Amino acid sequence: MKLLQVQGMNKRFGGLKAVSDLHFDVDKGEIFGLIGPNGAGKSTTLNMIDGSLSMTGGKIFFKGHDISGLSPYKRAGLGIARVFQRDVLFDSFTVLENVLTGLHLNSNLGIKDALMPFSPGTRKKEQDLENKAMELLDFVRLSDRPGMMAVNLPHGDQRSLGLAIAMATNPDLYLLDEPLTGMNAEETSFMMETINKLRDNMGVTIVVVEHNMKAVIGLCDRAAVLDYGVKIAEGTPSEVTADERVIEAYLGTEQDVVSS
Amino acid sequence: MDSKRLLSIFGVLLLIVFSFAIAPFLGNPYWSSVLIMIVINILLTSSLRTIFILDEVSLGQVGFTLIGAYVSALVVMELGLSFWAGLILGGVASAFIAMAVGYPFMKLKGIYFSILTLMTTEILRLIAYSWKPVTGGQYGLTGIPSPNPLTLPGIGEINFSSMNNYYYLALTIVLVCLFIMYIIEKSHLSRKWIAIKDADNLALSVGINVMKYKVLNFTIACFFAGLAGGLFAHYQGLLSAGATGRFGVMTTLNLVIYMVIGGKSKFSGPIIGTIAIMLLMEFARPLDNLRPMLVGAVAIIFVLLLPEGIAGLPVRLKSIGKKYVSGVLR
Amino acid sequence: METSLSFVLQAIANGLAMGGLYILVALGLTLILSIMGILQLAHGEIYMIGAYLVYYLTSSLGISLYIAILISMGAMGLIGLVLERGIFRPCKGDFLSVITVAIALTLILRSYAVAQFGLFERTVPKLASGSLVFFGVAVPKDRFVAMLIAAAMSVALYLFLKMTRYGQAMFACAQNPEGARLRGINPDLISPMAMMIGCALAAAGGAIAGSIWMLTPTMGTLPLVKGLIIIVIGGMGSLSGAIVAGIFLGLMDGIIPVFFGPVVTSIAPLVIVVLILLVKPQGLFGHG
Amino acid sequence: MLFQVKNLVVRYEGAEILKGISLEMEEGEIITLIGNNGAGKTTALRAISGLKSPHSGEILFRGQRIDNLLPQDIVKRGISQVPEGRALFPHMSVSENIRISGFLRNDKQGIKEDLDRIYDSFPVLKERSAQRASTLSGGEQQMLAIAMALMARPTLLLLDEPSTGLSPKMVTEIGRVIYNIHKSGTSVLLVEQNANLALSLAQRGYAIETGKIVLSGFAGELKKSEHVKRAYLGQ
Repeated sequence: MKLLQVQGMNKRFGGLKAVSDLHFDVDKGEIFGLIGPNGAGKSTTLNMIDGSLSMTGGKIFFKGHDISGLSPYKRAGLGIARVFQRDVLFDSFTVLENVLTGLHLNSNLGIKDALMPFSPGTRKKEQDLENKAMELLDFVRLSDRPGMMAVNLPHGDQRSLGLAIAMATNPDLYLLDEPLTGMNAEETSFMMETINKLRDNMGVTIVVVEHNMKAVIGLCDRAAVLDYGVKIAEGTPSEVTADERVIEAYLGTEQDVVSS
Repeated sequence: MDSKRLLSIFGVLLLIVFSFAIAPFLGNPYWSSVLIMIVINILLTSSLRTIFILDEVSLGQVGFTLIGAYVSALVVMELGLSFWAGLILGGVASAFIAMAVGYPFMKLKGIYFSILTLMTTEILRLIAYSWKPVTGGQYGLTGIPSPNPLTLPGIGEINFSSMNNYYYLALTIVLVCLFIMYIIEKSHLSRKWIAIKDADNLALSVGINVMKYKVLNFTIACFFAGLAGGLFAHYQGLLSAGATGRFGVMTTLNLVIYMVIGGKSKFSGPIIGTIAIMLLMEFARPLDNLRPMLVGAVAIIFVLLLPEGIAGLPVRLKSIGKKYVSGVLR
Repeated sequence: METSLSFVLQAIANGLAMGGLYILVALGLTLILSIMGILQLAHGEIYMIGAYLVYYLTSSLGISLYIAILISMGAMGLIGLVLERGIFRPCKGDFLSVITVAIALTLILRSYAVAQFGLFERTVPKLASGSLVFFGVAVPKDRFVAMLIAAAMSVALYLFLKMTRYGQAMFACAQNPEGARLRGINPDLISPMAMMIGCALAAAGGAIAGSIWMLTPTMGTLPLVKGLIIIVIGGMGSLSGAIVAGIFLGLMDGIIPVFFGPVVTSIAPLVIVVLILLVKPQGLFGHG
Repeated sequence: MLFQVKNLVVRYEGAEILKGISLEMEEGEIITLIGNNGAGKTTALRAISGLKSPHSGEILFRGQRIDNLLPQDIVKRGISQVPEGRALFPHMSVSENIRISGFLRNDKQGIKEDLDRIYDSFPVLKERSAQRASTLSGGEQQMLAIAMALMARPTLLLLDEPSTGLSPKMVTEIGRVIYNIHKSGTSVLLVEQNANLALSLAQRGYAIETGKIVLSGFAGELKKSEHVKRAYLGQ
C-alpha cells in the first residue's frame, strides 16, 4: 500500500527552482532514502512533506488523502512526524518534559486541567503520560537521566531525544533529516540500529534524508537521488549507486580540474 | 510535600494576611489609594509577563486596560448593570478584541510585535480620546459609580466608596486573578507556551496548534489587563485618555520596568517589581521631579548587574555566599 | 478660494518641515536599529535634550543659533558614544534588556529636563524671520530653512554612507555582521559611530523643532512615534525608504488637519502602520 | 612553517565540536581538510579566523600565536577566509562588496590595482559590478566571495566548502580559480566535503571526523586510501 505519494512537487524561491516536478511513492513499512549532495533540495522536499514550507505546485497524498494544503500540526495529527536536522529541542525543558511535550496529541489534557493542575484527575492523566514518556526514553536509552536539561545532553543523545519526541506523537511516517550527521561511529551504529528497530518492531514507515551515501546503503530499502531539485534516479541502494548520473552528480565529474 | 514548598506556601499566606492587615494601620485614604494602584498595576504587569512567556514584549497592555476600563464604566453607567457585571464584561471585551486581532498579531515576533502593540495602544487611546458620544472625548467619563455595598453574613454591609474598603475589594480580586494565573503557569498550557517559545517548528511537528495557543495566551493576558482597567475605572470614578495620562505610552513602558526589576522569569517577579518600584516612588517623594530618574537608574543597574531581578536575588546571593564561604575555607 | 489655497500651501510647507524633522529622527533610529539591532525607544529624549541644549546655549550663553545647533549635535553625538559603550553594548543584543534600558533612559532624561528646565514651554530663536510669498500666499521662511537643513543632512548622511569607507562598513555590518568581521571590519567600532550619528541627527531635529515650535520635556514622544512609523513604512534599515516615508508622513501631518480633525491626523498614520505590519512587515521599501 | 594548529579544542554550549585537532602547512602549500557535514570543518575555520575563541590549544601563524586575536587583526596579518554560505553583503553592489573588503587597507592606488586585477580574472564580476550581490547566481556569488577575500591580499586563504550547491561545471570552474590563486603564490587551506575536488587540487590533506583528525597524508595517498574511498568518495 502506498503510504505517501508525492506528485509533481515544485518549489521556487524567487527565480531559483529548488525542487522541480518531483514524483515518488513510499510504501508502508519501507525505509526510503532521499539522497543527494548539499543543496540538492532534500531538506526543502522534507519541509514540504511536513508542511512547514508551502509548495509552489504539486500534490502530496498521505494514506490516500490529499494533505497538500494542511498545516504542519494537522499533518502531525494524521501521523507524520519530523525529526529535525539540527538539534531542535525544547531547551527550557528536561529530557522527560521534552517527551511529555511530544505526547501532546496523546494527552487528553483540556482547559479544565489547565485550571485544576493539582486535581487528582489531572495528576492521574499526567502520571500516565509520564509513564508513557519513560517507555519512549527507554527505547532510545535515555531513561537513566529524565531530569537532565535537554541542552546538556551530548550531541548524539540529543538526536536520540529528538527521535523520542517524534515517537511520542505515535506516527505512521517518520521524516528523518540527516539523522547521522556529525555522529561518531558508535552513535551512528546505535542510531541505525534504533531506526531499524523502529521499523521492525512498530511497522512504521521512514523517509530518511541523507547526503552520506554509505549510511544510506546500509539503511534504506529504496532511495531516490536528487540533484538541483530534480530526481535523477530511484531504486534499491545498489541500483542507485551504480547509476552513471548519480556518480557524476554526487562525486563531481571525474575530470581533473588541475589539468583541464 | 517537602518542607521548602510548605515554607513558601506559608510565606505567601503570611504576605496575603499582611497585605490585608496593612491598610487600617496606614489609616489615611492617600495610602489606600497608593495601595490600590499597586494591586491594579500588579495585575497589569503580570499580564505583561504572561505574554513574555512566549518571549514577546507587549507594549500594548495599557490599550487593553483602556478597553476594560471604558467598557466596565459604560455598562454600569449606561445599562445600569452592577459593578461585578461591569468588571467581568470589561475583561471579556478586552479578551474578545485580543482574540479578534490575535491571529494576525501573534504572527509577528520581536521588534515587530512590540512596535505593533505600541501603535495599537496609541490607536485605542486616540479613539477613546475622540469618540465623544461614547467616551466623552477629551473630557472623558465622569461620575463612574463605586461598587454597590456588599452585605456579607457576619460582617454586615461593606461600603466601597471608602478607599480602604475599595482596597480590600481590589486586593481580593487581584489575588484571585493571580491565583488563576499561577495555576495556569503550573498547567500544561504554560508548558505549551514555553515549548512554542523554545522551538515553534518542533511544537508544530508534534501536533501543537501553535497559533491557537499563542492567541489563547494573548487573550488570557488581555482579559486580565481588561479586569485591571475595570478596577481602575471604578476606583478613580473618572476616565480620560490624554496623551500623558494613565493610558499614555509612558504607563505601558513603566510596566516593562516593573517586570524586569522584579524578575522576568519568575511568577513573583512582576508582583515584587511593581510593589518595589511603586513604593520607591512614594518614599522618594522629596526628590520630586527626579523620581523617574531614580527609577531609571535602578532599572539600568538591574539590567546590567542583576538581570534576573529582585526575585533572582536569593539564588544570586546564595552563589555569592557559597563563593565567599569556599573562599574563606580555602 | 484664496484662503483655502493659502491654507493648503502653508499646510504643505508645514508638512514638509515636519517631514524633514521626522526624517532626521527616523534616519538615526533606523541606522541604530539596523547596525546595532537596538530599538532605541529613548531616541525622542535625545531629540528633546538636544533641543534644550540649544535653548541653554542660545538663551544663557548667548551663542548664535546655528553654532548652538552644531555644538548640540556634537554633544549629543558624544552622549551617544557614552550610551552605546556604557549601557547598550553590555545588553549584548538581548531584546528585553535593550528595551528596558531604553525606557529607563527615557525616564532619566525626561526627568532631568523637567528638573532642570521645568514644565514651561521654552523657545529658542527662529531659524529665519519673515515669509516667502508663493502665488500670493505668504509662507514662513523658517519652514524652508528647516527643510533645507533636513535635506542637507540627509544628503550628507547618504554621501557618507555611500562614498566613504566607514559608511560602507556600516552598511556591511548591518547586512552581515559576521561577514564584516571576516573582512576586517570591527562592528564594535562601527556601532558607536551609528549611535553617534543617530544622536547628532536627533539633536539637530530637536533644535529645529524647538525653533519652529516650542520646547517641552515631553516633546520627544511624538517624533519617536513618527520615527517608528517611518521606519516601519519605509522598511527597517532602508535609508531611502525612511526619506520617502518621512516626506509622505510629513505631508499627511500637514495636510490632513486642514480637512479633518487632529485626531484623524494622529490615528491615520498609526492605522497605516498597523496594516503594513500585519500585511507586509518588511515595509513598503524594505529589502526582500 | 607558515601555519600551525596545535591540539585545538573548541566547544559550543558545552559540546566539544573540535576535540584537539592539529595541522600544519608550509608557505606556498595548498592543503585540504575533508570531512562530512558536522565533522567540525567550519568550526575549525571559524576558530582560525577569530570568530570563535578556542577552549584550548594554539594557532600559530609565522610562529606567532593568533588564537587570542580579534578577526580584524587576523585579517591584517594575512589570513583571509571565504566563509561557507559566502557571507556577502546582499544589498550592496558587486563593486561595493569588493571595495569594502579592502577596509583595512590604506593604499588607494593598490586597492584600485587589485580591483582591476580582480575584474581581469573574473570578467563576470566586472559585467555585473553595478548589480546587487543578492542578484548573482550561486557560482557568481562564490566568485565574488573569493574576490572579496583576495582584497585583503592574504598570505593564507581559507576556503570553506566553495563547491557547495554549485553545478559540476561550476565546481570545475571554481577549482580552476583556486588553482590559479595558489599558482600566483598564495597558500590555501581548502575545507571540503567534495573530497574528489579537494584531493585533486591539494598537495596534502587531512580528514576530519566528529572533531578529530583521523587521517592525513599526501593527496595522492589519501585518494588511494580505502578509508577515504569508503567514507568520502562513496566507492
